[in-house]
Amino acid sequence: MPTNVINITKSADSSFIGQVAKESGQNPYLCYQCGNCTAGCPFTEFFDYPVSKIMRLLQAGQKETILRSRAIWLCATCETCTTRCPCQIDVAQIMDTLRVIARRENYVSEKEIKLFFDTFLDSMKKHGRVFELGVLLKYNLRSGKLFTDADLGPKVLSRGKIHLFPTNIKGREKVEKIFREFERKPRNEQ
Amino acid sequence: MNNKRYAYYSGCSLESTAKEYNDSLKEIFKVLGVEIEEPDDWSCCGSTPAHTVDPLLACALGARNLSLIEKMGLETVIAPCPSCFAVLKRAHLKMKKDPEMRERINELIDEPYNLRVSPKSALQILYEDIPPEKISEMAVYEIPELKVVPYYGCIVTRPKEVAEFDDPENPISMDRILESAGITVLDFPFKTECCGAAFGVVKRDVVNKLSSKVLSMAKEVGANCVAVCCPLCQQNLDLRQDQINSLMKTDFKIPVLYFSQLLGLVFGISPDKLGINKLVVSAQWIVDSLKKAEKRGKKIKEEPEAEEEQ
Amino acid sequence: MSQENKRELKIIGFLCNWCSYGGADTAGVSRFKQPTDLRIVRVPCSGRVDPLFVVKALIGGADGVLVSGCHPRDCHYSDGNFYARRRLEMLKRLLPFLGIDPRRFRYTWVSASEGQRWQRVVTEFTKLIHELGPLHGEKEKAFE
Amino acid sequence: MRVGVFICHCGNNIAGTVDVQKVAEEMRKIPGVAYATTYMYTCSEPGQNEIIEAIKKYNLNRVVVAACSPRMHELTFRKTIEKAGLNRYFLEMANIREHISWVGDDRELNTKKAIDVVRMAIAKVMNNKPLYSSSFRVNKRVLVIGGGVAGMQAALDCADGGLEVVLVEKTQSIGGMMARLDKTFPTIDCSICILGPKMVDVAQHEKIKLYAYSEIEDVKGYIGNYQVTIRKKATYVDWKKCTGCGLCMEKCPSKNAYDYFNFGIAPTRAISIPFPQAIPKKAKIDPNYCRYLTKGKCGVCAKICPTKAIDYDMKDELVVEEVGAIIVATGYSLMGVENFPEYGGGRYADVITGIQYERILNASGPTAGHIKRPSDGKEPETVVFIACCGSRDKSLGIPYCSNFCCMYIAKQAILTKDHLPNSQSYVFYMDIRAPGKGYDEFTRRAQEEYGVKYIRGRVSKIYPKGDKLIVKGADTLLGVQAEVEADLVVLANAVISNPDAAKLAEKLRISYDTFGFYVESHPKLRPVETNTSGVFLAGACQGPKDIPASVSQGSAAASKVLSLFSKDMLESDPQVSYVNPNICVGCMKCVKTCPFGAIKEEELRDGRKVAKVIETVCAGCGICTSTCPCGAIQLQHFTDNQILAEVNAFVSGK
Repeated sequence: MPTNVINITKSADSSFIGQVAKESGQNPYLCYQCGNCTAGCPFTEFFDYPVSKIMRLLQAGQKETILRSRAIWLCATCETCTTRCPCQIDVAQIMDTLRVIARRENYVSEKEIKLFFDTFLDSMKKHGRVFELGVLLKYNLRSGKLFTDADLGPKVLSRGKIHLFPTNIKGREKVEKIFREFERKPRNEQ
Repeated sequence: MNNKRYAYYSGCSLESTAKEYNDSLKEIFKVLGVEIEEPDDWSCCGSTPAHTVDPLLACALGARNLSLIEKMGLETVIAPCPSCFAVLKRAHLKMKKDPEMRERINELIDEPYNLRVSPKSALQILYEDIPPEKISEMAVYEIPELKVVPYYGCIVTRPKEVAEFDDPENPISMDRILESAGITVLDFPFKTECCGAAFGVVKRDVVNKLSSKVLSMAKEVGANCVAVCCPLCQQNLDLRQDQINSLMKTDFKIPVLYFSQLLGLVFGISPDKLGINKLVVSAQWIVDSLKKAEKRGKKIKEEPEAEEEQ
Repeated sequence: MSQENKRELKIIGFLCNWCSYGGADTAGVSRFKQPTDLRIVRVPCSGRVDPLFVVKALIGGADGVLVSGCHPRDCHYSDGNFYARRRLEMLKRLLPFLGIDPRRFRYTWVSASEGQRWQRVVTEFTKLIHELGPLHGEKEKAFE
Repeated sequence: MRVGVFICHCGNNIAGTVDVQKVAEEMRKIPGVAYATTYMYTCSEPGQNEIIEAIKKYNLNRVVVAACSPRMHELTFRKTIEKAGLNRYFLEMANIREHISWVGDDRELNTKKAIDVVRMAIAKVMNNKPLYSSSFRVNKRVLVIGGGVAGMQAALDCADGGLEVVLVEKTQSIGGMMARLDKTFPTIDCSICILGPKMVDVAQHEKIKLYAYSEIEDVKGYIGNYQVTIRKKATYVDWKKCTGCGLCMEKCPSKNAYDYFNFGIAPTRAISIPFPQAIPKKAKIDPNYCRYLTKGKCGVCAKICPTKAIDYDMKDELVVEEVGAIIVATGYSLMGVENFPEYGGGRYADVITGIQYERILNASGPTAGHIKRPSDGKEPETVVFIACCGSRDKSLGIPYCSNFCCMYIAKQAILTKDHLPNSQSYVFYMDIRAPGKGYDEFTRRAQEEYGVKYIRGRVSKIYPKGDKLIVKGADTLLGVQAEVEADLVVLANAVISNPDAAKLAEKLRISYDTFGFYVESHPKLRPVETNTSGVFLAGACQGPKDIPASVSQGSAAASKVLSLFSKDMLESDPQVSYVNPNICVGCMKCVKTCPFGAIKEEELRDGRKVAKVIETVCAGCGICTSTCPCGAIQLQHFTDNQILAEVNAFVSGK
């Protein structure tokens, strides 16, 4: 939480509010801060800003604070907030949009989550489908946390729950083509 | 109804970590006469990661598969994995709502998608297309000791604009399906609480903590088994149950089965075909306590004496 | 505003006193801006609107005619707007025989509280009439 | 023809975007216009005098005032020209404010539009004829629909004012919602103690005729002369014989009937008297639960009734009452818990609604005033109140505030502490809305003196854990989740209109809003009148209201009726249809189409049959006029000529 004074007039970024509204198709001004999203959100206890505060920060145009927050990355899109919002705001959609913008503008406070997502997508780009073991190993390498979930290894392998080799689909270059369309967007960490 | 053919989009998880979901579903579909056909050369739906990069990308990845299915000439596709289901359904709805979006996406994918497919979850098919009598008729075994809590997870029924099925707050489809198979289902307040979803690898502690809430509530209401319909939920509750126990200092030993596995068991399908052995927390006792169901009639409890008649 | 958009067309509206006229007032009180082409005639009930008025207006020099009354079932005179609907439906089918594009005539329901709806109706209808252009000789249309 | 045109600046409201001088100039060019001027505020006294002077000075015989909407000031200016000796129907208004200056910014275009509109008004006024209203007798009886506190107040005030009152109550007893309440805010005085005497007054007043358990079937007629058909629903008990001894209720074996009075918090008997103070205190059988009426056997009540009042064969009965005015006071309903699945949607016995809690608190309620929770009869230690359940919730289609929940929650929390000193109450709220006299102080007392803990945030979910209910909400001021382990949860569920509100409105020909609440004719200046003269509103049927507001409206509506009835004769509006017998061919199409049956067939001396309008019945809609194939029947002041004159003035104008 910032303890310093927020100079609303100076720091309010109205173009940011507009951008989020446009990309998410939601009107942030509908929110009247009832707190239902925060109340229902399973991740509130792990967030740096609870969802309702994110909504408030959005109304106040506090771009920096929002895009630097960890909350937008920890949201798992469980849709509880969206389901219970009395103002019919698709809050999960807004969180998603904020994540997309943060990625695009190189604010990533939860590098590991992003890294995992990237690894996942790389795998499917490569094979057309996701090669779970590959994803796990590559993520461990990239993140330097070599033994993440190592304890699970035996469990899954002994039960033949996981393939040792990727399945490559015929149309994988088509899938790759889809990805290439989005490559143009900056994806590198700051 | 029975001779209706469905497309079947298994998705990546059901090919590996959730193999038992895949197998058991196909088994019970056989029994219930649900004919399925898998699209050739389907690709991954992109799941959560895709829409954190770009909603358009997520939509395109979904649309590619939808167009494959459309070519098969089948109007309904079963997507057992809620995550796949959500992606496919969202893609379908978005393209339906926004013709301009449809344009852009159809440019991206090889074959255009013309909105002729309706994606449904496995639950929805069993709940809406299969008469409950059919299910009870096929349930030739019973498991008296079994007390199940149905755990639906987040996105099978949420948000209701996308799922267009069951109640987002208190879904009952899985309850009813299992009940009609003569399985005892307990009222479960945490049917739709989140287990931590895709963060298993990255934020293990978060996921373990959230999943433990679900398990302890299951224990609270006196359940000895959790029924699920989502690979991620199953992973987080079953595969990670030891992690949970060591982190939260608990001693859960609750088998977490796919609802299709439970159905399979009472249908009398062999446990191996249902991949019971693939479960991390053993469900052997359930298998052992299977017994032939004599006259199911006894099960239907007769009207309680109206207390006014005293 | 350029001279071009200042060229107005002649649109006349028959509004029932209880609902639509009030709706137009509400729009005014709430300052919902509208195009200026429309001139309003107040009638007690949309049921008072004789199809003849519409025809005479269109033949006499109007480019569009709008009739607006209470919502069905909410008529101050219980079912006046049903009579209106029936008659005006017939009229719509009739206009082509007079060589008039039926889109130049429209009837709608706006309640006294629906200022916003009234703004929308006026704006859309005026836009439509401008798309269809003048029904009569050009000369009399141009804004002096 | 000497027309005077008076164009109002309305300060800057009109003159700001309309060149009023130019309009005046243009008008002077029109043949027949003898005088045209502008004035700062035409409706002001000097402004009106200006018109009177001008009429005399330039001996004008027609007047056009171009100003605001005629719905605003037509009557004002009609009176003005009358003062100057002109017939009031020689006035026309041109609406150049609401329809022009306020909705367009372009001065040039606005001015052009104003010129047209005033020209149209001039064209019409030149075709106006003098009209004279005839007068008719008023039936000085009033119908009050709804026996809640608003309706009772209206009925009593009218009756005390000497009027005969017909009071129709849908349920078995008068008293409405207030009769169910335990105490009332902010004074904590006993609800039934202050309402009971009023109910008795209603029962004993010789001028009030009460129809309980009855509904409005049909309404015919017009202000001053209504014929109202009332359906007396079958009670299966002859109320002339029933003494209200209650013996039947004790002996009735069917003990699981739904208790409407207690909102189902506890079951009642199939035959019952809703509450001790009920008026009339008569028993009624619920046919859905009565064994005799459902299964054909039993008949216990018939056997034990000392006065043999039971009548299983009773049928509904229709009666007609004639009245001159109607006061609608039908009150409100409450949103059902099934709309809150996240709060259990009715699956948890200990999640109840505010009105149900009132019954639990109430000494005459099912728990005799002891706070026991429904599930196991335990005394709750922790009680949670949740505000805005459904209210201000767009996702449930209720954007409005229910007006009095904040107050009754504070009251119930205070009473809980009084009943159970060891209890702790929590209130989840979004805003505390307590604008009334002594209201905010009251909500403060709840917190300062009674230690009620207010938590600012909504509740997302309620679920059972052991014999507790976990209330999972948020404290938005702290920005954290807030959980309370409750024994009892009370939902302040939204106030909604009655399910049959629209049906009644259509019978009365009054309008209702999208939520089913009745619409007053002016939100500020005519709050208890409707656009249908002779029909008035009181209480929550017009929108959520608390007791003081409802009572004031009851009195207000009554005073409206009393002043209406202060004259023996009413002036009829002369803007009615008139048949020219020389043109009428007697096809009688008009007779069929008239919604009011105001046209009858009449035989002339020469034996010709023609249509004739009953002036007092005609409501002036003009449907007949546009139906008549030969233009024989004309709605005066809106004749074909007058309307076409307006049309031509515009379309043929340059």
